[in-house]
Amino acid sequence: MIGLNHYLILSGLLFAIGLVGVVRRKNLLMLFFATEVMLNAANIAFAATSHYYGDLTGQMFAFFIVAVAASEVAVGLGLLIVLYKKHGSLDLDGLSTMKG
Amino acid sequence: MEKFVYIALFAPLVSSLFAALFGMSPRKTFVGVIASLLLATSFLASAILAAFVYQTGGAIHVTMMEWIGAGDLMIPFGFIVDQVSVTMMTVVTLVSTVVHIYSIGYMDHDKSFNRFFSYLSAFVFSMMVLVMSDNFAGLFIGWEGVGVCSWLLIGFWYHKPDVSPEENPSISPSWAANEAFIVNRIADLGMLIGIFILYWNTGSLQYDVVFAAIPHLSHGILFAAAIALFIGAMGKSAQFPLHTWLTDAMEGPTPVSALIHAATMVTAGVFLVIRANPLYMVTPEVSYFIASLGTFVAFFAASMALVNRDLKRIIAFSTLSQLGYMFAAAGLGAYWIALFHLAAHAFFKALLFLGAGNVMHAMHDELDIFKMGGLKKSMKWTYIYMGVASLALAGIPPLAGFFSKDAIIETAFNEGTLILWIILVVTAGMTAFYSFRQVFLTFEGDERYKAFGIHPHEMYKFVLIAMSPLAILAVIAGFFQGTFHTFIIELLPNYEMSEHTHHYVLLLGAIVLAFAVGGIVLAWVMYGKGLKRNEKLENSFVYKLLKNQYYIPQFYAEFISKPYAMISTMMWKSVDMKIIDTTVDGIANLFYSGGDKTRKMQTGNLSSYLNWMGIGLFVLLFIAAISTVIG
Amino acid sequence: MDNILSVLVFFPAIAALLGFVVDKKSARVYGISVASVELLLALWLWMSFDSGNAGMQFVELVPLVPDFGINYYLGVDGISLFIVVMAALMTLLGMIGMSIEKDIKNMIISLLFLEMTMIGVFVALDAIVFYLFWELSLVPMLYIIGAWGGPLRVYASIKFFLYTFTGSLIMLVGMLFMAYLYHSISGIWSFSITDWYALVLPVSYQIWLFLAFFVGFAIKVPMFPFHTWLPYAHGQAPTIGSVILAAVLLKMGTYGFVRFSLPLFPDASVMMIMPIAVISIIMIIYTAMVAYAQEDMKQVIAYSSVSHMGVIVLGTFAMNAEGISGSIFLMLSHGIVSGALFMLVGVIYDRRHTKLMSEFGGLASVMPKYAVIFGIMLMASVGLPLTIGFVGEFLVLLGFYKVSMIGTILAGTSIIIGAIYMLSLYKKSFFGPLTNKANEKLLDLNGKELMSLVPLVAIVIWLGVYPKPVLAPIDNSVKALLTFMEEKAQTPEAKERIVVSTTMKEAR
Amino acid sequence: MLEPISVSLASLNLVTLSPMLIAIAGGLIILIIDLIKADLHKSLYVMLTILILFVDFGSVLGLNVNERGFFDVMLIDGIAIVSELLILAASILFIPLALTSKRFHEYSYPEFFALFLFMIAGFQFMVASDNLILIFVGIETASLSLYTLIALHNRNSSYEAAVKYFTMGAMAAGFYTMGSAVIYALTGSVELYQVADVLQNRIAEPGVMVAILGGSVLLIAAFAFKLSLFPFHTWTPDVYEGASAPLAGYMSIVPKVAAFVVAMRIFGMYIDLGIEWVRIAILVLSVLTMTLANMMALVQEDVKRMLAYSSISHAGFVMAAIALDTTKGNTGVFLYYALFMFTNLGAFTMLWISRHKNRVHHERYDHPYEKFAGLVKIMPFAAVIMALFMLSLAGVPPFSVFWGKIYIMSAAVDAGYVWLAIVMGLNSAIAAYYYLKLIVYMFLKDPEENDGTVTYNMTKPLMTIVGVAVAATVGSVFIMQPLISYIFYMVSASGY
Amino acid sequence: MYEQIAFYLFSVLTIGLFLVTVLSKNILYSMTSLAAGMVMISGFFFILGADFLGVVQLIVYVGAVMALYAFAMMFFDASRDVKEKNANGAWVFLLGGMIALMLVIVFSAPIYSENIQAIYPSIPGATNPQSVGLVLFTKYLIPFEVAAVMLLVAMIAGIILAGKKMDQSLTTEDDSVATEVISQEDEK
Repeated sequence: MIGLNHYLILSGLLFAIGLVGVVRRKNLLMLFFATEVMLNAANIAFAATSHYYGDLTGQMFAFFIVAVAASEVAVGLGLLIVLYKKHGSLDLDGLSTMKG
Repeated sequence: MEKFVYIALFAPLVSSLFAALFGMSPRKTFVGVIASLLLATSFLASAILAAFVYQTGGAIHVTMMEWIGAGDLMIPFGFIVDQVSVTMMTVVTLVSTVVHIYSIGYMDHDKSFNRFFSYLSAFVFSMMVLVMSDNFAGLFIGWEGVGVCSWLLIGFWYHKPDVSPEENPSISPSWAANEAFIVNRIADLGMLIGIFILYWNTGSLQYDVVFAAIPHLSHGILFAAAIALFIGAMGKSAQFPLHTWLTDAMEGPTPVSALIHAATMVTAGVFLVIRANPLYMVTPEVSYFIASLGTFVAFFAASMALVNRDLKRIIAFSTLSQLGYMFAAAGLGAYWIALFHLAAHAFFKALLFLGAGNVMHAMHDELDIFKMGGLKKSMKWTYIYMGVASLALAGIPPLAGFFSKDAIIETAFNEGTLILWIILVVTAGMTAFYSFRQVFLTFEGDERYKAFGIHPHEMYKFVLIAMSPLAILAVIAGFFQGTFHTFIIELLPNYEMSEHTHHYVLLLGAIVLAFAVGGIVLAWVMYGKGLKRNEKLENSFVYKLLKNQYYIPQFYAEFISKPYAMISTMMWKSVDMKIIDTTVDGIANLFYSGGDKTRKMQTGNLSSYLNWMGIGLFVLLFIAAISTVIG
Repeated sequence: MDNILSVLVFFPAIAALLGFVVDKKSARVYGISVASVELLLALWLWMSFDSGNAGMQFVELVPLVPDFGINYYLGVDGISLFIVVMAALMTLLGMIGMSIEKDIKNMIISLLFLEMTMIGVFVALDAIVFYLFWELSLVPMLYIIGAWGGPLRVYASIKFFLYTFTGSLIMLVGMLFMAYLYHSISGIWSFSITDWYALVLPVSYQIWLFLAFFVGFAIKVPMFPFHTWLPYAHGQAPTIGSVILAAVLLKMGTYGFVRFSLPLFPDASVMMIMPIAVISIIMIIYTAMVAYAQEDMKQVIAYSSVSHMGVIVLGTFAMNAEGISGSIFLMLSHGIVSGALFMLVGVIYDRRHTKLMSEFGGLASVMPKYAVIFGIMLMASVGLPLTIGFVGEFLVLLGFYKVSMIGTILAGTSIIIGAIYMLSLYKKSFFGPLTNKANEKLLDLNGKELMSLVPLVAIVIWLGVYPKPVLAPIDNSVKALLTFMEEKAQTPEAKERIVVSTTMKEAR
Repeated sequence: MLEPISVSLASLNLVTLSPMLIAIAGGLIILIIDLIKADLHKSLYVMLTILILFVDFGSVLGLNVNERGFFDVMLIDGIAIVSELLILAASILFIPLALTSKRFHEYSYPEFFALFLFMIAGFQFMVASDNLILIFVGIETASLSLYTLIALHNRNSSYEAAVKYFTMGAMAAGFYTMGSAVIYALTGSVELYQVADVLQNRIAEPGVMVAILGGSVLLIAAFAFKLSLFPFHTWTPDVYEGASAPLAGYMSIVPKVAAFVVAMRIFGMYIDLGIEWVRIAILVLSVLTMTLANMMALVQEDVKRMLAYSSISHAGFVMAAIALDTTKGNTGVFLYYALFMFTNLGAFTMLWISRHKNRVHHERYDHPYEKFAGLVKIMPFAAVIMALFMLSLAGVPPFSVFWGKIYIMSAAVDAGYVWLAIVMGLNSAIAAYYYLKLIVYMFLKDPEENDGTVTYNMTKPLMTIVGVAVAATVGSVFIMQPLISYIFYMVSASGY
Repeated sequence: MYEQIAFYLFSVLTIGLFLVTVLSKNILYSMTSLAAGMVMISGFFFILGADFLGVVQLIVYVGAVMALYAFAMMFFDASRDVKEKNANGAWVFLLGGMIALMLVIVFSAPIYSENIQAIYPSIPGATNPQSVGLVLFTKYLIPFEVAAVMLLVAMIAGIILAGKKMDQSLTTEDDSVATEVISQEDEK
């Protein structure tokens, strides 16, 4: 039988994948993809828990996470656009004028 | 009578303050005159007090006001005029008065004439406080006061530069002044400790209370107190090993040497032992130590005087030596004899110094007796004064020194301390020798000074007249021995020679006299006809040893002064700046450089920031996992 | 006037605020007037002080933060009274003698603020108020050292600030813990020292608390080995800064010992006698030797301050009225003498812009008045009887003798080595021939300088000859303090060590 | 089929929503005004915002303590009220900084003010709930607004700041959701009071602890980001540097207060459950944060960046109080921020006043230390005021931060963490150095050859704000008693 | 059995697709695989009976978000391979692997408990969207509304940030006019 733990472990693995992406990516757009992965990993955990407990709260949370993800994309892309206009690139290595 | 006490005490202070008013103005003779008059007033008051005490046999005890009161301690400004203090007062004021008058002449050409009188009178005031105080703290006031005045006066010609010790063993007046002050401070610490011991065991510092409590104290405490106080006395009276400052103190003007470093201040130590006689009576081992040390110093100093060429230093050594005699007497319990010698010595030694001052004045401050000779022609009176003083010093009857010194030597015999007696007798011979070596080299023989183009002249008349009381006293003081004896033993314990000694008294006297005369004769033989230098003798080890004062000043310089300076510098440069301060700054720099290092994590690169977050998460998760496994 | 303490504390502060308005050229006169009024107020306080009363007088208590036990609580007793007077006096004299022309207005304002904090520290009876003034005093001093100091002034001022600040933060933790203990025992929050006095603490707590307070005080004093900020601070500070620093600010530390450590932790204090005595003795001898090695006149006096502060600390821990009264008196005398000495060094620095002794020599012939006053202060510094320096030093050593004879002998060497460095300073600078051409034309003290120095000379002699008006109220309060400590002490050792004077015993 | 559900309006307790609704409505009003008439001056919007915030403030004051509303999603307890008041007060004080004499890009957008109000609403939701969902949505609303506000400053460094903040925020959001997922999986609930009940029962179950701690770690990481605890703090200096001074100052107070309330709710729950690990972890993080941030602040060359590090350090300081989990500690959190607010307001306002449009003194920094060199000679009053704020930040009595410091240190001592109090004290000493550095520049150095350096942006409103800050900083001792008693009452009423 | 097959199938696919998202050098591949992964995740939602959520996932992610990304990609002209300088690639994978390991440990704990009562259970007889709707519009109405505000914020943010006005900084423009206005106000 597939238990809750299966789903949670899957969720954990996806989260780690997302994390690797976030940590590794230098292109900001692709970095944002990775954050989506992380949020979706949590979604799976919520949906699974919701299923196993027969409780709807998890689905609610997942629902809001989707909403948040969508909003973040909007703002994030807005930021990327201004940035791109100024820098002409999305490489985050270029974003290191402030340090120390 | 109280008002005489205050007059005697404060007249010198008034004199000092008066002179101080003109301290920065050019020389004004009236300053010296008024100071001398005030001193004379003080002397008169002291004399009146002496007469009063002599007649009534009682003491005058006044308490002026409270000084320090803290906890259970209560120190007043209290003064007591009893047999001992009145003797001291009279001697001090008399010699002071003479020296003041003398100074008017001696300091004639000095531009700091007024300042000199201010210091000199201040010294007399301090000395009066010292002798008159009715408690140890008051004694200490005077004790330190005379120390400061001595510092001021030794360093009076502060503008002289430092020279090498080969050129002048005292280096410079200011150096000598500092040396005197610091060496005295070492002894003062001992004295302070003694005071503390007495306070914590008797609850008071008043002489009467303390002495009354002595029978109730354990021997150990008394022993410690006696030793501690004697250490104080050693400093002021320049006993070995704290003696080096006294000869260096000769850098001061000669009247100063006469007053402070011969007649009065240096005898303070003896005075202290006499004052604290109830304490020393019950600590015989300390007393014996005092006597032995005194005897040793008498000999030790006399030996150094034998070869010295410096007019004043010879007298200084002789002072040291005579102080040794006094301590020997006091240590042996003959307090009144010690006091008697103290007084007699004050007269003839002051006279001797003042005479030396005349010579210096005539010789334009030349002190080397090898460069003098034949001065008797131009300085007849001085020759007479110095001759008389030297005779007294050598103990030739019927002069004062004979009576007092002979009594001391007799005491040594009487106590059965034969070794001390022998040394003292030998020393008496040496004393006679070096005194007359000096006198002959100065006044007899060929006129060596001519080679240096000096034209000596006699001192002013009034100065010579002013010196006469001392000369007279040097001659006649001895005759008052009996009177003094009856007067003083009202207060001090009596000391009589035993029958046994009485038996030999003439023999003993004769031996001493023989030594003294022998010394004089030897001096005449060697130096009466002029200076004959003996190369062989001068190159011998003993001669050099004596000439270099047993190398003690060099020893102090090499093993105390220099290491002290070196360690001080090391402590500053290595310990304070390097170790302690560097540690402090190091801690601060640790944070600062830590900041420099940690700021590197702030690369400005978003990727590394995200890395840090990942690492943070991992570490926290890892620790959480580990701690669940453990816990 | 029951609220004279508040007036004393805030008068200079308000005057400082108003001082911003005063024109630059008139600033000095303004400052001197304010300081004079402040001194008069302080003298009035002294006059209206009841010497017979050993307890706190002119007490003012206004709750500030009742929920946290912080009150505006002032009071003065014999121990603090004279330090307050001295603070007012030294500020005034320092201002009179000041030769600074640059930014004089800022200087005056800083000084007035400093005066507020100094007086505040000594009259505060609430730990937080005490701490407040304690910390606040650093700020104007930082500015004074940093703005008018020598070449290393910034380093010196920051070092001064940070060092003291660090120590006092540890002390603050101690205070908070004390308040916590008070709260857990009584259920009330209170930071008032008099409340804390009532608290009998277990010995183990006492030791830790003692140490916490010790860090704060020891750095301020400054005790060996925390002293290295002081030579820098003095070396770089302008004359006025050194005067105030030496005369008053250092006394905060030793005052803290008397006000806090002894009565709050009697058992711990007794247990700590020996360690502190060892530190003090090291401090006395070591810094005196270091002082001898100095080449700069001011550094000699700076290190000598440390050495003298060692004597003061030693006296505080003598645990008898003689020692403690002596140490408080020595605080006053050291304040006056070292203040005067710093002023004197300032005088020559103004003329020659150097403090190196090798530059001088023979000054006594060109500047006789200067030499005389310097000499008097020197003698007071080495503790000559009939000067102010002797009374305190004598009493301290006398008091400490009761604790340890060896210790007293070692500490007593201060009278020897003190004489060594002071006399060698005097010899190097004032004696000898006038070799340096630059010194030949030096002017003697001018009227301004005399006006600031002569009163100090007068005090040095007056209190040396007749210390009673000052010593008696101090002694009175100290005796009460000791009696209180003895009653509060728990360990038999402490009961034995703390000496209650016979008058107090009879009163009981 | 489904039955219709009838809910009585009274049971919803809609009044609990009023503060947020006011802010949201205010934001909408501003948007509408902009639609109706363009090109209105920013001062109108500033004043409107202030008025709306005042109304909001009033409505918060009118709330009753310990009420729940709207199916228990809303939780108006003492700390919610106190923190909302703090948030609103800080907002009211910071928004007038828009009224500079020079024009700055962001204030030309009416949307700026709308977003500002939405952000406040977001923070208010965040603090007024113990439902992880609402907290999450509140956080994101506020954060998204904040990112935009930062970027609106419109220069390269502010984009960089916004992007950095945004990206790391997204990652932190991932942590938060994952942490919530763990909690949900463990307890079947996302409401903290139910979570606490269930965890209480499950805590003894074998093997479950690793999950509990794992969940707590994810949440700690998420809030460590918000509160800028080491090593999640890296965004802070860059964002402060990139953002305008008013916003940087604002960020050092308001988001922190909101996050502290949530942290107090979540971690307080863990600690109350007896999970000491969480307490230790937080303590270690906060000590590291204090110390390392202080050390890094020592070596900064720019005052604003230094203040950024200093605010990290202050946050670490306060976080330690949360770990104590005592009423006094929690009171201390609010007290500290209430007092810190004024000082920081003043300090950042002074920076803002001295802000040039272009970087005059340094190619990278707006406020290098050199800019303030010799300020006392040019403008003694400004120098004294700035010094006052620096001293306050350093914890010199009697200025405001000192009182917060001793209160928290006292709380640490009371809770038996004397070592913590000592660490706090020593850190204050380290911190004093970099605050002093500015004082040293202002008072002890000679001015550079640049005239008009300091009052570039000065206007009366800004002076007023500075005046308020000075008054509150200096006179803080007189407001201590009401503050302490009010906050203590509120905190203990909510059971923290 | 059926469920198991579905779970493992979807798991492998999701993990694979997301790995491509994270590792691919081509932004297009990356985005496409992300979209596909989202579809797979909605598959999970359907398996788990969260039909509504599954649909939302499809609409929002695959529909809206991906469209946004696609537009953005066009804007950024990112069809070519992205050059990324990964200096410490191994370290990243190590870190990711360790975190994965830790999370696996955490999630392997016996998290599921029989005792937990569902607080908002599905209503018997109602479909999933109906149940969801019921909870969403009662209990979670407030978050829902806040989410609306959030979306509004996001919209405004997106509009202003991408707007033309951001191209030119008003700050650096000459602002003598603005200065005048303010100074007049101040004088009043």
